[in-house]
Amino acid sequence: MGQQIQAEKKAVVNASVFLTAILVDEPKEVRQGAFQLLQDIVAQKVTIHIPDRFEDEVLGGLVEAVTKGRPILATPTAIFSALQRFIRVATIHHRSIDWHAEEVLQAALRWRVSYYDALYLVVAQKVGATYWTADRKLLRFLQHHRFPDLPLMAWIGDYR
Amino acid sequence: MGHQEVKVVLNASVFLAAMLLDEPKEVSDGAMRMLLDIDSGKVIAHVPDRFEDEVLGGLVEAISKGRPVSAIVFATFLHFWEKFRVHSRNTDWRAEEVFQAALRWRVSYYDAIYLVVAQKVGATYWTADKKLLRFLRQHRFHDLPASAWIGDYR
Amino acid sequence: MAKSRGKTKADERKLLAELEDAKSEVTQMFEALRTGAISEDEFKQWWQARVAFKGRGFLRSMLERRELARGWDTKRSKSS
Amino acid sequence: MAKSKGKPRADDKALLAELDKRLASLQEGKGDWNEFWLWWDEHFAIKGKGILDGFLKQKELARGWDSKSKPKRKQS
Repeated sequence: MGQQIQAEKKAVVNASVFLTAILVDEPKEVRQGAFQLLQDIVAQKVTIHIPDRFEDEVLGGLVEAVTKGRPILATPTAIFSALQRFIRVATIHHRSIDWHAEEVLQAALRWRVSYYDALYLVVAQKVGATYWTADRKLLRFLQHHRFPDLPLMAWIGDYR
Repeated sequence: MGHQEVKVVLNASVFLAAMLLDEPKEVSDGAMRMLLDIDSGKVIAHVPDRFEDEVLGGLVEAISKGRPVSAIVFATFLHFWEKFRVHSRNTDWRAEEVFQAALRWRVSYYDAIYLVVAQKVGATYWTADKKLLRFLRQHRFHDLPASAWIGDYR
Repeated sequence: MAKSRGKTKADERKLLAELEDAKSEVTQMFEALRTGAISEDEFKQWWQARVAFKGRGFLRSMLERRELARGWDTKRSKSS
Repeated sequence: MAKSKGKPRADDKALLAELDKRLASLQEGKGDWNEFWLWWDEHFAIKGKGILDGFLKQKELARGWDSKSKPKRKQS
């Protein structure tokens, strides 16, 4: 199983994965997976695909994180610039060009997930990528229901 | 039929409030009045492109909770979507400026998208969120656009 | 329609077909109101019967989620 | 409450330049990733418990089902 995951060259990630990399108090296993993924992005071992909304999600999470927590040294703007180093090489999937609101809506109803979840899953399905997330509840739900047309999915803590 | 253009920015919760049967009457009435004014062209509604995601996301949520959402609801959304001036990411608003605005005004990134659009076009931001309005009024950030509670829409 | 958990492809196609009819109904009603063919009361009756749906607490939960994203808790008013 | 806000500080520039230098050498296969992440945490990380959980919780609420209990079988 782990090997299959390793062989996958395309990955779709959601904002939680990137946020994990800057949240020092999150569990080590989750961060380790996120770090490894970011390393592989730099080393070009993996190509990441993200919807255009990804950046908004990361920024939204960052605003939340600096309000609730405390940045150790860099300003929020610098933290985002640092994260952008890893986003820069991603393939961005644009609304109305690469994905359409209606198909995301249909997918969300079919898979019984939120519109937001469906957006990432639709992108992963389109490009044949594995969807990596820190959200174990979502994975548990989808693994339980086994909808036939879902893309591969995995928990970021399992990324090697 | 005034010739002066009245501009509003509304978020998904305002739009959905017009359709919800169990919400306080003043909220759904205000939202309804606004939709009718948008339809008749009395006011021009400006929304960020993300508005579509928010409304559809809200409808998915309603459906998954077992609410009776019919095709008419989607059709109503499409009817208005054509009337809105949609502000697109990277063209009309930028992630970076929304991020800075959110930090400056101490609101969420989501709130900031709508507030930034309102600021850019010189519109009033109408929301159902009293807590947000209270917070903004208390802090009086100097560069905020005008904002108001949808129940007060006349 | 309401019970759309685990929709099938056939359900989706049905929804899309319904959507076309629904679109013309909506256009017609707004048009009728604008031209004065129906009164605002009649329009509102149609809206209540056809468009509006039950969703107790729906707006509140939407707003609460937005509040969570702000990071400040208005109840405890953490103003620094 | 974070007071630093958005304005970039003068040392942010130097910090980002240092980041680029480190990433470039890692890309060339020089340097050690473990050391990099230690440095990363000292400079770009945010302290605070439960932030990720809060973020995921909002996403969960948008799903309409409660993953702790079984999805409600509601008759409409």
